[in-house]
Amino acid sequence: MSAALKTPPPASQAQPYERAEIVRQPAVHDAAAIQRPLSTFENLYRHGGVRKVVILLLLALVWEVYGRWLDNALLFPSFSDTVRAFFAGIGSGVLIDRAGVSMKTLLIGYGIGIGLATLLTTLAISSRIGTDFLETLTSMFNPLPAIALLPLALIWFGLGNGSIIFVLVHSVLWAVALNTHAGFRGVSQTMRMVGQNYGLKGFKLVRLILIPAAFGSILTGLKVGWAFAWRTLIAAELVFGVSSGSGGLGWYIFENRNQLETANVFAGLFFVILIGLCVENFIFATIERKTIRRWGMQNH
Amino acid sequence: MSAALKTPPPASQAQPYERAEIVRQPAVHDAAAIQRPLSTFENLYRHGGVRKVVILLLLALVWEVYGRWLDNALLFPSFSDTVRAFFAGIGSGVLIDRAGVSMKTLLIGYGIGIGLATLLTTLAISSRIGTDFLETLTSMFNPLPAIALLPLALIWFGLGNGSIIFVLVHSVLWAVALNTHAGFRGVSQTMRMVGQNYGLKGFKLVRLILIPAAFGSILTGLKVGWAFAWRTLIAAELVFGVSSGSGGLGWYIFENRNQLETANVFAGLFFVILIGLCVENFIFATIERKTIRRWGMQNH
Amino acid sequence: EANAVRLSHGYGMLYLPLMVIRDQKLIEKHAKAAGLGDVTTNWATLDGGNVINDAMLSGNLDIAGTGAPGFITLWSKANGIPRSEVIGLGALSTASLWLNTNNPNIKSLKDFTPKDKIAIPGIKTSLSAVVLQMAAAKEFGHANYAKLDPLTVSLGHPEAVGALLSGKTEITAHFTSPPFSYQEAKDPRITRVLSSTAVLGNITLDVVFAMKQFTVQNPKLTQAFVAAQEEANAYIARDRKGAAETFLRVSKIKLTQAEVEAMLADPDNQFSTTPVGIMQYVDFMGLAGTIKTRPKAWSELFIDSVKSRKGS
Amino acid sequence: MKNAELASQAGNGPVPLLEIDNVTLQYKTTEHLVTAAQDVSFKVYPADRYILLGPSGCGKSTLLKAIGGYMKPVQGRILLNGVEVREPNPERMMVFQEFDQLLPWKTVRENVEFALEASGRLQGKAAAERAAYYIDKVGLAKFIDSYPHTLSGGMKQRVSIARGMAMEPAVLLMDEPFAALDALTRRKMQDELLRLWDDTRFTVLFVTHSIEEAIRIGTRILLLTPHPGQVKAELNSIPAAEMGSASQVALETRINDMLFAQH
Amino acid sequence: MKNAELASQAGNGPVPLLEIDNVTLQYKTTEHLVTAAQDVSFKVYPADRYILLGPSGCGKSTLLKAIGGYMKPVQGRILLNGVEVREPNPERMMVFQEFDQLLPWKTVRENVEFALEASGRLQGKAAAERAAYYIDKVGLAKFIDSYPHTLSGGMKQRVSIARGMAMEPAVLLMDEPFAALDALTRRKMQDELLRLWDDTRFTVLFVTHSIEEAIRIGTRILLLTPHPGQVKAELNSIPAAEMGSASQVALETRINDMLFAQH
Ligand SMILES: Nc1ncnc2c1ncn2[C@@H]1O[C@H](COP(=O)(O)OP(=O)(O)OP(=O)(O)O)[C@@H](O)[C@H]1O
Ligand SMILES: Nc1ncnc2c1ncn2[C@@H]1O[C@H](COP(=O)(O)OP(=O)(O)OP(=O)(O)O)[C@@H](O)[C@H]1O
Ligand SMILES: [Mg+2]
Ligand SMILES: [Mg+2]
Repeated sequence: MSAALKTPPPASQAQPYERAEIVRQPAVHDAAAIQRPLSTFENLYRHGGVRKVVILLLLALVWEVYGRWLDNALLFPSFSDTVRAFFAGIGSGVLIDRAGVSMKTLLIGYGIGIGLATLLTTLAISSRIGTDFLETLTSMFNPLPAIALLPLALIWFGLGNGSIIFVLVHSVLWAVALNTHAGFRGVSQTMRMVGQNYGLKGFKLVRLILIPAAFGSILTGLKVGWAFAWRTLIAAELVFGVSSGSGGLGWYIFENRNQLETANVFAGLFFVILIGLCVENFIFATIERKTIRRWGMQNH
Repeated sequence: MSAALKTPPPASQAQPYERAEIVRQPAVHDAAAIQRPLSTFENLYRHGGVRKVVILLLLALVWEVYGRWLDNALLFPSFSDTVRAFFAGIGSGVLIDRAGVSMKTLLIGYGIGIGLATLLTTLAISSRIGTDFLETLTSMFNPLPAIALLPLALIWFGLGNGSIIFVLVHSVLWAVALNTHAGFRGVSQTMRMVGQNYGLKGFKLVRLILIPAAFGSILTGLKVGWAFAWRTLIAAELVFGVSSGSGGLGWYIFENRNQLETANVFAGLFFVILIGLCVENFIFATIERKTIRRWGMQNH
Repeated sequence: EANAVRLSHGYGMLYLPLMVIRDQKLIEKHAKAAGLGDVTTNWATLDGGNVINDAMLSGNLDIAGTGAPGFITLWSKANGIPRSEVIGLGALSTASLWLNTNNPNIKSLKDFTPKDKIAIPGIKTSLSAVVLQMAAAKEFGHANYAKLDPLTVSLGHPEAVGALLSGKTEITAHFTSPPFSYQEAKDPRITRVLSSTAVLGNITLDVVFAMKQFTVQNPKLTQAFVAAQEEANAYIARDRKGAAETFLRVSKIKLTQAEVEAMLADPDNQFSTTPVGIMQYVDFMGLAGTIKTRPKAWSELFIDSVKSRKGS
Repeated sequence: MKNAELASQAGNGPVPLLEIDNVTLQYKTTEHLVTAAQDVSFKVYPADRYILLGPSGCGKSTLLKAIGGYMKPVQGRILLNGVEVREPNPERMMVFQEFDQLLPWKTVRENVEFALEASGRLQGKAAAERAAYYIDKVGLAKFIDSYPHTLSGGMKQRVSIARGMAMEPAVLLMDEPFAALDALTRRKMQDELLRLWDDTRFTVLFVTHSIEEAIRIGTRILLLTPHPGQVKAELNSIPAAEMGSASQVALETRINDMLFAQH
Repeated sequence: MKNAELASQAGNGPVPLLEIDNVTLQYKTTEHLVTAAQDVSFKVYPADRYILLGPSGCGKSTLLKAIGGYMKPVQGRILLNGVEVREPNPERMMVFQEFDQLLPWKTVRENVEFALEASGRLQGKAAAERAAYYIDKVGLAKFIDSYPHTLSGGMKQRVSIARGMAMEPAVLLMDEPFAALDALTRRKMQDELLRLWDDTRFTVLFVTHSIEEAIRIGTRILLLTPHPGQVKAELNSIPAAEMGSASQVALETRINDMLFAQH
């Protein structure tokens, strides 16, 4: 602030200004009634939903304009084509069915992945060898593409859902475990000592102290894991095929790709985007609001 | 501790034991010389490298035994077959070449991804609309499989490295951005105020305060991003690879898979694992030791 | 013998007999006739030779259709490893692969310049890759079979169609099978450089195969499958309209009935269980070094009941 | 107009450096609206050693944060030299109440140097010398290359004090800086602060909960009521020479009574 | 053997509850080895109000942590009822010096209740009642449903105190619990602690840096030298009745001299 800088440096023998004392009788009135007024724009801007809708509309516009300019529906359909195909797919019930199948598989894989991540990180936080084990496994397996798991998946689970779930777990597990473990390690020594003081140990300490204390990191891990589960699912459904008409969104995309129904391909992807937006804004955002934001562990 | 529980509850009128005062002349001697002795086992166990090598040997053993028991070399070669193929590949120079090509592409994609993530998170932390923008983009694009980017990649970058890098950026960017942003948001209000007090704002505040303060989360993001970059690279080389001899590890794996040279396929994957282990234990571990561990931001 | 059989077919026209078998439940019918009782079938749709190989080797698939070069590679690799040995049950289909281009300057293989890119769906052992190499060998001499390799890029058929038709990418040619080849040919800007049948004749492109163990343990079931395939082939030859309907129904592909019938009418598209030109592949792949173990005769690759055919 | 205003005030005495004018401060949490300070008005003149004294939770830290520019009042204005305070500035250096105000990735020395350099006050060698000087003053020369997490609570607070003083700002805002210090160290720190003030006559706003410390350090003492904080009184302290005399005891009793009386 | 030992000690007077026997405590950082306490020996008897007094950074917190079972001595032993202390236990309840010792995901009420329930002391309604009682005692009834991050520094400390007291442990370890409190609140807390002690005669180890507080609260006072902490003296405090009398002033001066003398 320039104002402060304008203050002349106080003369070395400047004396504080001598003035009379003041004694007041504090009035009691309702301070809670005082509120800073906001303009309409401010009010709209303050509303997260409004801001996000504006961003989404802009993105849709960019897509539409670029799609039209490109004029190559076989490779990249415009937004309106995609939306049309999307509603057609929804109307015929196909998309809903396919998304339902995918979602079910996804949730199973995601759930198992999180369960295993919990187990591994609990082990990791309880002993040094556990930490090394987790670190080694993660650095070895996390970079491996699904192709590396394919033979084992086929041997263990055969064609179909079992293998897809196996691959899903692979894509969720390491990211969640890495984030969770890093979160656990970042929990302050004091917090840990408080938990130990209550006599908590092992899994109880993890559940009652470390998990809530590291919840921010865990949530990030869950978000990353969720996204990669989708990516993997779509790719895996192509590889593992389907035994009957029961394929999911990945299969839908693959089928339509082969049929050169590009608008449908994008309608499928559009559905993935929509699901992503919903999960982020309704599920993850709610969790965030009810936990870390409320607990003062997330700022802004 | 049961000992404490055995203490009889003090009688309600128990008086503290009256005893004589003590005054001492503290002796000065070198306390730094005092060290708790450790047994040989403890000493070995304390050494992270030793523990990890033991784990790796055990994993190799499991692989070997399972591979032999399975006896299906065309599908899943044993550890020794893989190692043999690996050394043959290294000996002939092919593997090194291929890994070199992959590594170069990977580093470019990884670098760009990190750069974009920095940009997006800086925007995100500087304004509300930036946060919404990042959140929206992440929740939309992160779940999209590479296949969704293929058409745009083809149009914008053509086949080959450009497209691979594009896809790599897609796999790195969101994971790193999510972790970084969550890390920034977890930085305590006090730390932020300290930075502002120094007159830091915008990118300077991010660089000098938020990045180091959130370094644990950022590092996790970098690890996850690194792993996903590898996965994506291997898959992308299949899709975008050019069939001349210039491919990377992914191409090597794909070629050998088509020729059913399964041991070579696993040798390629083994190389990926080795690189993962090296990067984790030499690069990331060193960074961790020199930063968050040293700063007391990581416990255990 | 097993009372369930797991099969897979791929996506395009080349798999039509398998689709008919699936649609008309011909295996069930012939198995019953052979006294095997009620046999159930499980069909998977698998894309890509690698996955079929893996599924087969891991014991998740009994009978599958795949490209001839891929099958030959697997046979060669697995030869001498009892638990992994595979055997052909017969040919599946013959069709013509077309090399389409959007570059008006290209009239023959000789006209390709280093700036051109040819999209093929796989490399080395994929059907298109091998056939293209064989065509190059014919054009440029055997030593130069790999001359076009630097120009080839691996890209899935759908993307390649989009890329070729858009003309906005560096893809200038696409070596592909029906229905993609027909789809491209509809565009006036696209010209055909080469048809595989014109160069190599009507050789078998896809075959049906199984694990050797399976055929040994289930001789009647194997025969039931062969009989089913014969019936399917006969049906396709007899009732083009019905076959086209089956194709549309099973593959769910969005073509008109007329278009499919036109494809079926093309004399290049043939469905017979007799393998033709297998040794052409074997000889070529042997010379190219893709396979190390070479069969002396085509019949080594197939089950006894096919051996008596007039194959090549 | 501003000049006219200043001139008219000048007629009545010196120009206030800081004017807190009918300020109300609130926190909005997900659950409630907490009013931390209500209708607070006071003026701080150049070279004042101004003490904020009040019961725990009455809003002292919040007031200091608002003056630092970290928080906007929901009502009223905070003026520095007649200009509204809008954002933080190194000229208003803050010593926070929290232990985690040191940058954990910098050693004690680097923490102080970084403050000087990042704010553009001093660079390079000059910054290093100033940092070393103040770190020595707070008795941490031996720990100059230690990272904050290896320090005890009191040691961390002393680093913050060294950092605040090293900045030699126009206004120093200190929030219970000596709370975690033992009697002896505390006395030394108080003396250091007074000595520094003698040299440069900066203005200091000082939150404390010790009446004795308030009298010792302050020239003027603001008493706040319990939550939500309102101004109870603004008293003059006694000259340093009178410390330990009856007038100190009298003032202490008076403040004590005023604080107790509120209950 | 253990019994024999106890018996032999019993002949000389009561059995010490806690024996700190020639203990040296060190921190190993990546850079150096810091000795926080050196050859410290003292005995705490049941119902003692034992004060640790010493300059900032002398190792008081470290000693308390070792007694709590959070740290192993590199030399010497810490015995509780003759058994070596190996790990933390709710019977040795600790009030830490840090502000971040409250669980941020629990409200004030939940923080206290959770301590009672997690440690198995009380469940359900009994825990809720005990929690509400002590929260009221520290003057935070109005903020019982607030989350810790919405509290001022002093309020957070008071919650920790309420939690520590609510546990009613055999040994209460308190590390500068009243440091962030204003004079009035501090006095009330001190009274509360003494009243509680009167009721249940638990043993308390109390770190403080205020000599006056040490005399007021303690029955016995341990003086430590500056870093690395060694035992300087172990003094008896004065009875409550003599507070404010000449004997208090004398003791204060004596302690003051002992602390100053070290410099
Ligand atoms: N971040 C916050 N969110 C909500 N309320 C808060 C927050 N910080 C402080 N408060 C509330 O504001 C009031 C004043 O807090 P403040 O920290 O200013 O008190 P203080 O006078 O500094 O107290 P102490 O002497 O204990 O530090 C308290 O009632 C507190 O609960
Ligand atoms: N985690 C740690 N790592 C390394 N050194 C530490 C650590 N914690 C404390 N120390 C060192 O141990 C010594 C004693 O610290 P301790 O916290 O016990 O002091 P204290 O007596 O509680 O001081 P204060 O009154 O300031 O809280 C100090 O020199 C400090 O630097
Ligand atoms: Mg405060
Ligand atoms: Mg301490």
